[in-house]
Amino acid sequence: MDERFVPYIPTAGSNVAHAEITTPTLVKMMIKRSKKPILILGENLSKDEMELIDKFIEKYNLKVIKTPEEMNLMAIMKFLANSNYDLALFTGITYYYLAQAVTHLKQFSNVVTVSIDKYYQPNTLYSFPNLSNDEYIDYLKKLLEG
Amino acid sequence: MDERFVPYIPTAGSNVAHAEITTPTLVKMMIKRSKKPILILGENLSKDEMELIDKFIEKYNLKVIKTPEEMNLMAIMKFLANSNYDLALFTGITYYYLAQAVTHLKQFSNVVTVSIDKYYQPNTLYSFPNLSNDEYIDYLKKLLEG
Amino acid sequence: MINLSMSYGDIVRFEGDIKSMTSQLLKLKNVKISGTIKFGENIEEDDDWEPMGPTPMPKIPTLRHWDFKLLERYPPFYMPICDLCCLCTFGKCDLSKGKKGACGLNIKAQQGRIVLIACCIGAACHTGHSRHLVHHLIETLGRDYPINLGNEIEVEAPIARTVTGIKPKTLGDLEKILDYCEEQITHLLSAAHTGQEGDYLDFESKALHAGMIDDLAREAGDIAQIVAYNMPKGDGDAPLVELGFGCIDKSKPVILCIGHNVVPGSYILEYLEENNLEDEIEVCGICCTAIDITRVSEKPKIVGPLSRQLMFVRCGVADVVVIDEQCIRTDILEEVLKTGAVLIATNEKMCLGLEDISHLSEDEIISYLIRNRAGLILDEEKVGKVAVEVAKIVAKERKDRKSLPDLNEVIELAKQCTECGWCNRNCPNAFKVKESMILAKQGNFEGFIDLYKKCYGCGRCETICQRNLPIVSMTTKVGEAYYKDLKFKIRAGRGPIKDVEIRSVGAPIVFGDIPGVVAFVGCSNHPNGEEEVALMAKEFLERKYIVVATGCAAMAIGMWKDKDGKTLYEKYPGEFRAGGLVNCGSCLSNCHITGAAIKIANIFAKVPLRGNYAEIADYILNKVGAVGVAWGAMSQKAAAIATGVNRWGIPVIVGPHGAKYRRLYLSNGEKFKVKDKTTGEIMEIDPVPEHLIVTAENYKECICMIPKLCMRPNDTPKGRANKIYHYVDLYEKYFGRMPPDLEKFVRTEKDIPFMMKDKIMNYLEEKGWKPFEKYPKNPTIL
Amino acid sequence: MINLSMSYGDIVRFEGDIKSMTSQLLKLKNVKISGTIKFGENIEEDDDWEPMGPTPMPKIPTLRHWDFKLLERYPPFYMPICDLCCLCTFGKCDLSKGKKGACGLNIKAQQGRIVLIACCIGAACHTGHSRHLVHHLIETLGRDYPINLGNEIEVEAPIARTVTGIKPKTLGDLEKILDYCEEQITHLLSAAHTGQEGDYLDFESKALHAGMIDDLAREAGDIAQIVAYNMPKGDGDAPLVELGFGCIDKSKPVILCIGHNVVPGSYILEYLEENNLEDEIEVCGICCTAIDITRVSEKPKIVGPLSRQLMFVRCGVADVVVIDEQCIRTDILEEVLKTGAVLIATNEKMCLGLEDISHLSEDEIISYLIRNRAGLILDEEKVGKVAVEVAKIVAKERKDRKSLPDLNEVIELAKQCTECGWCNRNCPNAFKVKESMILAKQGNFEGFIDLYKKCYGCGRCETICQRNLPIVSMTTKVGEAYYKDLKFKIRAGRGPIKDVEIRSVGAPIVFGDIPGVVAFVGCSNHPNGEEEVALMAKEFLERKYIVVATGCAAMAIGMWKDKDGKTLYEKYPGEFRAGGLVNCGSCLSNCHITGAAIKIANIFAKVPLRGNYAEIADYILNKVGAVGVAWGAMSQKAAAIATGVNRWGIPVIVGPHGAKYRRLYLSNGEKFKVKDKTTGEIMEIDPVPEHLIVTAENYKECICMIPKLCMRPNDTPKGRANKIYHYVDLYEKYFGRMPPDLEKFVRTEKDIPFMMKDKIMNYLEEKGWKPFEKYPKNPTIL
Repeated sequence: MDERFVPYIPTAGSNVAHAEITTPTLVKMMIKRSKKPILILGENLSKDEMELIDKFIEKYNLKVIKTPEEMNLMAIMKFLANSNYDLALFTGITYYYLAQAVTHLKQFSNVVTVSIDKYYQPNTLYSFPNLSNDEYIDYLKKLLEG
Repeated sequence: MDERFVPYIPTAGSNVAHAEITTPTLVKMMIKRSKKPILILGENLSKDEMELIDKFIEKYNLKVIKTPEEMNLMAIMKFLANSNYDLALFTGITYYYLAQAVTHLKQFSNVVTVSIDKYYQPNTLYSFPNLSNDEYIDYLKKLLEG
Repeated sequence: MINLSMSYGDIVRFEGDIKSMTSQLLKLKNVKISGTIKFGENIEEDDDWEPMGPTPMPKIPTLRHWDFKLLERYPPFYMPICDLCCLCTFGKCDLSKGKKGACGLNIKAQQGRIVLIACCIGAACHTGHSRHLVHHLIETLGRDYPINLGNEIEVEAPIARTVTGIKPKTLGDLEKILDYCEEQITHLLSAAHTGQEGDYLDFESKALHAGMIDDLAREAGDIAQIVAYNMPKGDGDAPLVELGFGCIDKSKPVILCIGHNVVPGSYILEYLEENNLEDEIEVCGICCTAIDITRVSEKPKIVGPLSRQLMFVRCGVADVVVIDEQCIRTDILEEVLKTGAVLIATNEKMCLGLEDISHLSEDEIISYLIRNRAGLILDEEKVGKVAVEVAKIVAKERKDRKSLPDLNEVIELAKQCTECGWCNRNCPNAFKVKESMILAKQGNFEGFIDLYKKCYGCGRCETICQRNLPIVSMTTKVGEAYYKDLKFKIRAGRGPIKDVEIRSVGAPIVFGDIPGVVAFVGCSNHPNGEEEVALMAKEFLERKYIVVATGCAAMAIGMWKDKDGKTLYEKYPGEFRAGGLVNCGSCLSNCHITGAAIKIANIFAKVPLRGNYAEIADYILNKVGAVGVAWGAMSQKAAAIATGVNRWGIPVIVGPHGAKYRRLYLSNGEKFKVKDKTTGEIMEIDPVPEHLIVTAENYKECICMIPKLCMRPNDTPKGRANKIYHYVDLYEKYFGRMPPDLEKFVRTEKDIPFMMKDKIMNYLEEKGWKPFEKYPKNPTIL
Repeated sequence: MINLSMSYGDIVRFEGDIKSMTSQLLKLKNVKISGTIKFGENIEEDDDWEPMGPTPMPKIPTLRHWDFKLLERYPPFYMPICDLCCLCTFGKCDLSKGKKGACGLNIKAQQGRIVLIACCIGAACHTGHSRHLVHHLIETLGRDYPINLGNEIEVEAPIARTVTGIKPKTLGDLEKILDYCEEQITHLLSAAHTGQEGDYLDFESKALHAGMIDDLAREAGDIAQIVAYNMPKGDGDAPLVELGFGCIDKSKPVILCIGHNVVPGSYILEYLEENNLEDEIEVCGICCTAIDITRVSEKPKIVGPLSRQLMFVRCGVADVVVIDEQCIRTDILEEVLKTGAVLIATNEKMCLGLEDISHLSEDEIISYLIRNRAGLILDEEKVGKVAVEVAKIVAKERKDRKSLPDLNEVIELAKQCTECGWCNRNCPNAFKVKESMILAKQGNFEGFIDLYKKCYGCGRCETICQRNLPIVSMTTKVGEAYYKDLKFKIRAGRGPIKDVEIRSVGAPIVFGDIPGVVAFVGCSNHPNGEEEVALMAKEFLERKYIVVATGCAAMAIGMWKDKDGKTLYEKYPGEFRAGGLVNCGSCLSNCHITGAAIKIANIFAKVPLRGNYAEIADYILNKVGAVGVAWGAMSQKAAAIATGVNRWGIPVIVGPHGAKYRRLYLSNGEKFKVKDKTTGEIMEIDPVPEHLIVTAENYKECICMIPKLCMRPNDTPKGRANKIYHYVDLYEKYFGRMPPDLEKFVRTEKDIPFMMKDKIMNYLEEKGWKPFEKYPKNPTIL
């Protein structure tokens, strides 16, 4: 199997159902179709990545919650499960920590969850594959295209 | 994901590593390359299927153990793990029972295990995908070609 | 002040003042006594019923040497159900293909660990159950209430005597046994903690210890309930009681008891008797509670094994469902409420989020239940009146209530099916649900008729159905409509085997003249319906094996009739003798099966019991041709029971789903080594019994394996020939051929049954068979 | 015959003949007495130290009402680590997205069930450990050995008093407590069996009960070892002992003790003392055994927390490794043998497949070990001489033995790396192992230097390496070469908090003038090295919080030095007061932290303890501003400890890996409801403490969460202002901004710290904050 589609930490998946691989193009479509999207933004992005994400937020006028600065990630999950956000994007969060946290939404909500981080995240519904640093920058740029 | 590549009983897999999908052509190549192949043959094939399998056995002059008639499946696994058979094919065995039994070889041997049954078997190293009855007959015929 | 704390085997110092003393009957007030009592072996004058053996109250390492002997011959065979370990936050760790976890553990040790945890849960279950029984019975009958199983049962507690060295005389004595069980379970469970035990063989030794504790705890519980409720005490003529969906009288208010604990049900029976309501109210049960209430009274009826639980609840026949503990569907509340019935939970182990209404008066509880339809009553005495009175009220309310769709509705429902096929794929047995649906669309119920027979009602087809079709209800309805004769008989659980029975079968068993003792035990979750177990029992009854049964397996045996409409219980006597069909009782009563094996060693062969575990187990392994069959074994309790049975040296066969227990004990099928006790010589013998625990893929395989696993090194040539006769005959019957490994089990020509001489000799020649030059007179592995 | 069996709270009938009686001091022989003693409350004359409260020896349902109050406010938040349940052979069942399993269970209940099993394993671990200690100490010191913690500690066992109603006076009394623990664990574990409990809230209530049992068992064990080994009894000036790799004198024979049980280590110390060998042999320890042997004597040294276990063993410094129980690498045998050292296993819980040589004489054992390099000695008394004498011999043999590669070899090894990157991916923290390898190929060790600091040595990188590179050894070598100053100090575990300390801090804690008590506990498996915990402790010491520590966290706090080369233990006093740094001891000693909270309720506020759990817990929840931080919590024990702490009403923060426990207790952060005890009025209050157990992603988040979780409804305005001050100040320090939820915690303007008035008022205005009109004087949720 292509290692890029195996969870970055291979044991991180919740066993039966793993995220479908997605692309910047598809993500843009999902945002456009979404009634109420949100980005959950962690601290672990590089400066370059952060700049691109900032532009992405601006471009799509995304509601953002920074974690942990603005809210504890688990509290965010609890909040989202009971909210009417229909699309939640994630990046910059400690990999294994998000893997565990997002299982809450996977089991107990209908929020469409998408990891736009550089590691394949099995427990969202959609995820980018494992990417190198350069590939990731490239993906982020593609998010800004069009 | 294509349902044909999901374990027939979806919980049957041992979590991290599931069988690669294989084809009659590839199986024939594996047999040819194998120094000492063996077929473990269960009771659950239809008459048509059995006829084709008999021809297949004959064609490749395969060593066969019928289970349970000739040997208990678990005893077979124990035997194979300590044998010099390098390729073990399986068909006609109760699906979930083989799924569980063959994890022994998966973890404790280097035998290359291949399910040539009509259901995708996650715990062998290779397996046919989930097939309809007709497709299966077709696959078996292909095993006899060439 | 009096300050006494005692645990068995300790020296106790005590002090106190005696300030008043009246006659011989002391009323103690401000007692002050000072002195020392050696508590333990010497506490009781008549405690010298037998000198103490080497291992009373064994701790974890005490019998490790015995376990290692077993495990050397029958090494654990692992089928890891998951590549991962997810037990601590170091992980999840991938242990596949030789990788170690973050704590250093490998996948073999991890499997042993999971088995240990399962056995601990099982042992905890039985210990908790027995503790509850003993506690309750001491509260009502007093700590001194005597344990007396009658004149015909002198060895009242073979397991307790062998394991703990205690001969329990009162209910209070059982507490000491349970204290010991709880301490051992705690230590064993502890060993499963991250960073404790690291070796798979030691995990297995601990699992075997947990299994033994489980056996001991069951004995304490069953003895307690036998003496307290005056259940049959080894009575081979215990009454035949009614069994099956068909025998429930739906015209009366119906109370259904589910679970394993006899206490609430017994209060219901008591209330009915006291109020002359026995003929007004129908009391029935599912699972072991059903068996145990019919040991208390012949009146209640047994609906069936746990596999019929969901179907029967869906029928809506019950007006009140009383649940206690173990093997109850965890969605029972939701299911019962859907039928309009009332649910009463009665046990701390299963509270289901319900409000605890124990403190209310019975009348308040009744009106609470009528309003709220469910509640938790932990004071079981109140359950008697409450269940009955609520049933009367609810039965009226529910008079015209229908729970199942009618047959036309089944067709309409089937028409909604999208034929996605996920019902088949989510079925543990991959049954053809979709195909049954397709037929039903045309009004053809054949698929569902077949399903009804085979299905064990887990409901996984329903939970995955995109259309939320009530597949189990549809199946139940079809079953109700097409199986009209669901009325059977089962012999009420008779409890222990009598000493006199042991005396008369001891020699023929030990020498092999009785070809074996086959015990059908455990749950009924086997893939092809109850009938399979009944047919297996029939096969061995006809061959004059001793057939023993407990729990849901005992019910399954009753759920088949011959052409005369008779069940096996009606056809075969209930005594422990060749061709006898012995229903010992509930799962707790499994202790009497190992108990019988122990008693053969003790009563027939005079091997001392007391604190003498290894010698007894060694005797059983080598000389007592018994095998357990847990065809539908499902739970952690079954894992504990089987592992406990294994430690005594008795092999077990489990059904195909048993593979999911992850571990078997398989020999390599080559020659075994034993010592001849008489000469001290180590010698090679035939590999019997071949495995300690093994799965069979199907009914045929299981039937053919039974005679083989009944063989023992101690068989006389005549005995072995008898066993081989059945092995060959059954193989020919079910596979149309000679057993492919027969040569291993024929030691010399004398082992060949006369009737089959030529056939077998031809076969043996083909195989290049050579006879053993000698075999041991008195085989032992110690 | 005398036949007494008693368990606490029962009515006991007893009978017997008195055949001889001599003077007031009775020598009993053939006693026959008959009568009834009410055993329990009335058994001891001076047992009226306090009237019995409502819930002595609570059973599973007894405190359910309290649990349900907690769970209503802090509902379980589940993160299912797996979609499946694989606990019985019905399964595996897919429970994802609302599907039910074959037994009817849903995924929420399954998570609760797994948490319950984890808590049972944890509680069993501590109960088994304490049972072993108490059993051993009773054997050596007698059942009557008094429990006396000195004049300054009158409330010797606050947990036992509150939970069981027992005031333990002797070691024998502790047995009654442990009997109770074992019985409860058995019932609780039983409830996790297939087909028992079915409701997630009831699973959680049971987990909370298991946690409470865990707390109680730890108290029994720690009290036993404190009195038996004369460990410090609440001594704020307990000695400073040496800590760190750097303080082990490699020139001497080295004995390394790993685990949690002080008994074998204490025999080693005793043998050394008796034979004047204390300066000849180096004794050191890892994990709680290390802490506990330094409570027995100042001589031994603490190597470090469990996260340094593999690295230190790989160093090869130890000549003999003595393991006891818990938190030991399960591959320790293999690892020790690789270094040429000898392994001695001493506990039934970890036998590692080794031969049991306990029955041999000490000299025979010594020669066995020299030949075989490893063995199991269950007679701990023999371990003293054996370990020392073997160490002397082995140290000579091993003189020039090298275990680690040298730096050049590290480079050569690195060159073999294929850069596949799977080391990074199999690392639980995804550390940059590959990148460190790449640097090392060029002789640049910066990557490994960084790794050494952060890595907790699980070895998962090694196990997946295709080239079998000994990555942990390479890391260890680089660490050894580049960190020269690994010598620290830690204050020896002082045990309980003194009553007098409680008296002086009671009011300031309850009113909020001391801004909080922060307890750093549990394992050290946090993703960024020991330093993080030390820096957190420092932050709160400087702010005059009371900082308490135990176990590996207490060590981690010692493993940081300021610019003067001083550890926090050298800089801050060991008393339980504002700005004090209190090392209570090992993981067992966690009981003294909850104990302190209980004593505040009792000694300061005069809330009665005895059998009065819910009222005490309610007091703590509402009035005692304490928070536990288990930053590297790893095990089932940690799960049990945290859950036990939660039941007392104390919130806990766990590190990011703690998410793998699968369950948190999170409020929704909205206003809470309480009752004012004084007026009976139900009113809305600020949501404090906000969560009962919550993860933090990193160090910064944890630091900012601590002051928030120290807030309590009972805070006076001054107290709350003080807490808010730290909350705001820390948020600004670590995130450069105001806390985004501050408005929730400012009840009225009086809660605003004077120094921050303008800033906070501006912020509050922006948020549209409105003050509470009133808040309760005496808040309660009961």
